[in-house]
Amino acid sequence: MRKTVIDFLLLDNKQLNKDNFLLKLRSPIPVPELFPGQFINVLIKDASEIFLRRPFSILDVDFNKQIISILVKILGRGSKKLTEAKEGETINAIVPLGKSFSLPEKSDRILLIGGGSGVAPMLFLSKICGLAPSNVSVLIGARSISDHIDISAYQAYGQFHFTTEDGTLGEKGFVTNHPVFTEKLENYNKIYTCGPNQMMKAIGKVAIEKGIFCEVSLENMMACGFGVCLCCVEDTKTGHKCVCTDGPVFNVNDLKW
Amino acid sequence: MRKTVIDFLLLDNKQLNKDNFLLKLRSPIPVPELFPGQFINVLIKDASEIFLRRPFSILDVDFNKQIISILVKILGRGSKKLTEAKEGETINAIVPLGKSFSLPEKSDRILLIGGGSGVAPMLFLSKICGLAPSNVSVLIGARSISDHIDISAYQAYGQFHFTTEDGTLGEKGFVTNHPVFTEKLENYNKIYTCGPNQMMKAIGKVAIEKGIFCEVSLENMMACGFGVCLCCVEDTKTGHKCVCTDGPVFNVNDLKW
Amino acid sequence: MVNLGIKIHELDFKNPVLTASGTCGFGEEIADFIDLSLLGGIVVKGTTLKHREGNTYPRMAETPSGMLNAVGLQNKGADNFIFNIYPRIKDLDTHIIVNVNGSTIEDYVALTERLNELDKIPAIELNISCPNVKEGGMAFGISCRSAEAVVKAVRKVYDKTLIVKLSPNVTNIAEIAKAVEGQGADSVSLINTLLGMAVNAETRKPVLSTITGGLSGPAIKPIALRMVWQVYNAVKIPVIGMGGIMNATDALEFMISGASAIQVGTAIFIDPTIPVQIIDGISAYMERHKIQSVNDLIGSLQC
Amino acid sequence: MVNLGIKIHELDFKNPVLTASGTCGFGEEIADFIDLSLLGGIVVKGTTLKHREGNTYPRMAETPSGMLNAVGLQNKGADNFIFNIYPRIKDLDTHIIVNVNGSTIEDYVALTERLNELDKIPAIELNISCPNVKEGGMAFGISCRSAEAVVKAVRKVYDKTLIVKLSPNVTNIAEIAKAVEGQGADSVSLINTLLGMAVNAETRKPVLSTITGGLSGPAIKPIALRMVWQVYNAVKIPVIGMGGIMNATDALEFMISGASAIQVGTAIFIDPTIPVQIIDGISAYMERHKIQSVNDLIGSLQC
Ligand SMILES: Cc1cc2nc3c(=O)[nH]c(=O)nc-3n(C[C@H](O)[C@H](O)[C@H](O)COP(=O)(O)OP(=O)(O)OC[C@H]3O[C@@H](n4cnc5c(N)ncnc54)[C@H](O)[C@@H]3O)c2cc1C
Ligand SMILES: Cc1cc2nc3c(=O)[nH]c(=O)nc-3n(C[C@H](O)[C@H](O)[C@H](O)COP(=O)(O)OP(=O)(O)OC[C@H]3O[C@@H](n4cnc5c(N)ncnc54)[C@H](O)[C@@H]3O)c2cc1C
Ligand SMILES: Cc1cc2nc3c(=O)[nH]c(=O)nc-3n(C[C@H](O)[C@H](O)[C@H](O)COP(=O)(O)O)c2cc1C
Ligand SMILES: Cc1cc2nc3c(=O)[nH]c(=O)nc-3n(C[C@H](O)[C@H](O)[C@H](O)COP(=O)(O)O)c2cc1C
Ligand code: FES
Ligand code: FES
Repeated sequence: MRKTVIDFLLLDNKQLNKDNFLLKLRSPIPVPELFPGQFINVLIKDASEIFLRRPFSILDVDFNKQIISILVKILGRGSKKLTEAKEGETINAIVPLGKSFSLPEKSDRILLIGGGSGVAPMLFLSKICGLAPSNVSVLIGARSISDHIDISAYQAYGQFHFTTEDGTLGEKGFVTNHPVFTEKLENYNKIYTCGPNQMMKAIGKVAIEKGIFCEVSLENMMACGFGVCLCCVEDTKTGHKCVCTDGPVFNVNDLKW
Repeated sequence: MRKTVIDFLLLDNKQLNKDNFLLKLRSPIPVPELFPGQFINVLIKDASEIFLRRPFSILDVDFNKQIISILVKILGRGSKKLTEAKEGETINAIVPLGKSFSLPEKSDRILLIGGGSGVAPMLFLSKICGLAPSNVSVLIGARSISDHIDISAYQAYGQFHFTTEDGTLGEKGFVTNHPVFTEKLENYNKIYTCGPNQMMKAIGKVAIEKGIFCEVSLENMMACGFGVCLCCVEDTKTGHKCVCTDGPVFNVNDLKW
Repeated sequence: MVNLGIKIHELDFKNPVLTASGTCGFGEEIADFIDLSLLGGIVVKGTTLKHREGNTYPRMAETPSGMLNAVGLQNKGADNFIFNIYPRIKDLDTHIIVNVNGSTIEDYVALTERLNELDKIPAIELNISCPNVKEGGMAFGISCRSAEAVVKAVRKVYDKTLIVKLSPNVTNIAEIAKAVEGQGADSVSLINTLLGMAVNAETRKPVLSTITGGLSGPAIKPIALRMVWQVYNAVKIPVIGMGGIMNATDALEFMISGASAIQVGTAIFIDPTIPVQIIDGISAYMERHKIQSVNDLIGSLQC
Repeated sequence: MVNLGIKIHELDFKNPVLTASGTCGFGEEIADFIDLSLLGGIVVKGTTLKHREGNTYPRMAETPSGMLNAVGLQNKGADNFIFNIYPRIKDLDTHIIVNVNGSTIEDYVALTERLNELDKIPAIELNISCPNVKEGGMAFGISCRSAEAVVKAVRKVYDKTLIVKLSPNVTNIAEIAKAVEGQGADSVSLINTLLGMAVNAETRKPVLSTITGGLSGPAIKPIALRMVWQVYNAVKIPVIGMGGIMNATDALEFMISGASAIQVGTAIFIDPTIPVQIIDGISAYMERHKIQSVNDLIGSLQC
């Protein structure tokens, strides 16, 4: 569908843990088809030091109820302000933006790796990929158990694995230290990942080495989010590409990683 | 007392009519002695287009409870934002600022004339002037009855008269058309006024003609409010004076009116 | 009904609201949001003779009421514009203006010659004010002599409407405007971005890969307004104003200060429907103030 | 304990945080809010030889993340400063620096000679950049030749620390800095306000009585940072940075870009305790980053 500036109604703003909030936004008009990796660009109103919109991945969509969910992690001033919004307030956002992850084929066995707020598109992908849960593994990394969000709503869609840097949940260490990654990677023919660039680079390196299909959703500083400012470029093998329109999802083979 | 930057607690924010709100601010430290005409300079937080503080006259003070009341009329973005503040929020303001009206002497018969949001210092003055109510007349002008605020809390301190431009309350016309002003001015030896400059000028002209003592509280655009920027000047007979420190109250005889 | 039509040189515009170069792509990128035919015109992304990759990421920093960019004229070059883009946008019912850039005078001339042949490009905007390129760009726009030289050379090969885009990073912008007027510019547009810088105090590194970048957005509006007013008072050719315009009131301030037309830039990033909102806002203002023709607003400042 | 002491020429400052001229009166006006002896220094209100009434009201306009002022150097003149103000502030335990203004070179020299005799004024800031006066002011600061002339003349009669305050309204601020360095300036401070303008679209009148005014506040910070960095790289004398500093992070950005000291201006209007908050914030930053001496921050930008 067309990109549109929409005044959403904030239906629900739920604190999941110290820094993470789940926001449910109801659209006054039918929401477009949306896919994992796509994002919305949110106007942060009434904040004295914020000028540009802030991008957030789509976590989930309810087409019937016209609701888009996003996961917001407090990082700085904009995300903080957004998590302070009250139910009933208007949230202005541009939607839909960006290219999604490529959807897996029926025969695929996929590994989804999410770090930090990068879990949002991974959870969405697990839900809509259409594969048998046994062919979907979701590996989620965080600093500590207190940074982990409750994923029970998605548990049925795959097998979930966790790592924490302090060992308070799942394996101790980074996602790249987890056995599904270090020992059982051959079980999967596709890797999808979203999280800090450093994490994705470590994953991408291994995927390239092993020749496994791998898509990553890049972090980036955006001014517009819809392809006009050319501020959000990634230096790919075929030159500067806009993360907001050519991405945010890229195949690692196209990147200079 | 010393001028201080204080984080007040907004105890109460009551809408009085369409555009006017009564805000009660509790200070965490003892409030200074405050007099009518003095003002506080309020920081409007989280407003994307507001940079400078906004001055508001003191309407009332409760020394025991450490509460300062102000009357806020929605004029533009800053006043609007302030009236949207919720109880329990912090309101940062600098207090006390400016020179007050001179307090009347025991033998005085005073006429207080307030227009628009200029009623605040007039009500405060009626309350603390210490004169018998029979020697205090308060004349309040507004556009229409819907712009008038309820003054019942001050009714005991003087005789109240009203004008509205559309005649919906009191005399029809401006304050300068009211009989207390047009016919009975000789009943008073002092006039105090606060409101739109145009109104005060009309009053001041008559006061000068008739030789009646008259103090006015000037409207002004301020950057600092405490005498450092020199932006708020009034061109008086003795040169440029800062409205925020030499005023806002001036004797009409000192002005070039 | 109010009359919003204005004229720049011999070119009629249906209204004075254009989109600024580098902030609306080639128009197509914002066609989802607005009906492009409502616009007075579209100034497309800065174009150079040859493909340019632009500067390294990061290219952007948010600043108080504004932003810095260091895109550095990333574009696919003249051939791509002429063969791929132009056919797609040439029939839009609005004026398409190409923002022309070069590292040398020869570059400017060569690109202009090619654009001169395109029927549906009625004007070019000669950008002698890009602060984000190592060669050319702003260097041409900060002295009268070099500005004159490039305008003179381009004027020789261009017979349609020639707009020259001025740099605000100068001591006396009115002088530069007069200089380019003297060489036959049909209009001047201003301001391009102000040279600025952002630093990350935690890492002690510049935020932008190029250290400095161009400042745009509401932060620069007071400077842009002042320059438009100074230039309006100095030249006879029409002035196109821009710099921090976010709404109709801002646009009106520029027109009152002397702008015959205005461009909306960074505001598009915040909300791509703003240009159309501005057109509506100007109409509403004119109706409220009983002003028949928008031309009566131009330079109407009473001082 | 971190070491906040810095040196400008031969003058030791207890810390690099000064208040900017025209934004803190003579210091006394903000003594209710902060302990003045905590400050590195106070640059007092712009002073002229004779009393000046300044410009007509209105003198101020709020702008996005900033403000315009058109005060026009209102002050009571040299005699008032020397006989009424100086005795009251001379024993404050911080450096008092006088901001010196004139319409002619003779004015600057005459005022400087009088200030040279005051024991407790260890430095003057020569303001050749005020945009709000009809004669002198910025006119001196926008060309190398006139800047040189006034600095040369003042240097002859002044043997203490001579700081020259530069205008940002120029094409090449580094050149002007080098010119005044060449005439013996001990330090340069920058930036003064940028020339801007505000218009009331409803009344179609300028907001300021003087039409244009000086833009200050966070809006100009990116421009100020860039200029400090350019000047730092061009001269050997210490640079004092200012322009939109609202907090310790802003102040650190200026020091990292090359400022030996910084001045807090417009921020004081928002909250007069900000200068002291900045001093504390710089200390906290240094402790966090294990930086012993604030001098190690100066110009530490890694690019
Ligand atoms: C396509 C895309 C999808 C995203 N999806 C989500 C999501 O689903 N949930 C979520 O919580 N966040 C998401 N983000 C990140 C989110 O946009 C940022 O956290 C947010 O913009 C930070 O704004 P702020 O005002 O809080 O931070 P600021 O105060 O602006 O910055 C705080 C710090 O964070 C850094 N930073 C800010 N934005 C980014 C960024 N985009 N990438 C890397 N570093 C940054 C800044 O450099 C600064 O150091 C996404 C970003 C992109 C580009
Ligand atoms: C000493 C003093 C005491 C005051 N006391 C009160 C009070 O008790 N209650 C109250 O409601 N208001 C009072 N005011 C006025 C109040 O400060 C302004 O209404 C407020 O600053 C407007 O801010 P804004 O952001 O809403 O308006 P803006 O959006 O900034 O401006 C809206 C319009 O109002 C005009 N305007 C703004 N401020 C002033 C001003 N100070 N004087 C004249 N015109 C102005 C602007 O030019 C503009 O046209 C007082 C002002 C002063 C100087
Ligand atoms: C991201 C970005 C890219 C720009 N690219 C160009 C360009 O290619 N050519 C040009 O002349 N101006 C360019 N500009 C400048 C704008 O056209 C405009 O002059 C400037 O941003 C001021 O207006 P604004 O504050 O409304 O954005 C660019 C501005 C931005 C923010
Ligand atoms: C109201 C006002 C008055 C000023 N007066 C002077 C002055 O007298 N002399 C001077 O050199 N600078 C003067 N300035 C400029 C400031 O000292 C400072 O250079 C400028 O405001 C930029 O810093 P800021 O953004 O921190 O305010 C004044 C600034 C303002 C806002
Ligand atoms: S953010 Fe503007 S092009 Fe991608
Ligand atoms: S408002 Fe700054 S001196 Fe009065």
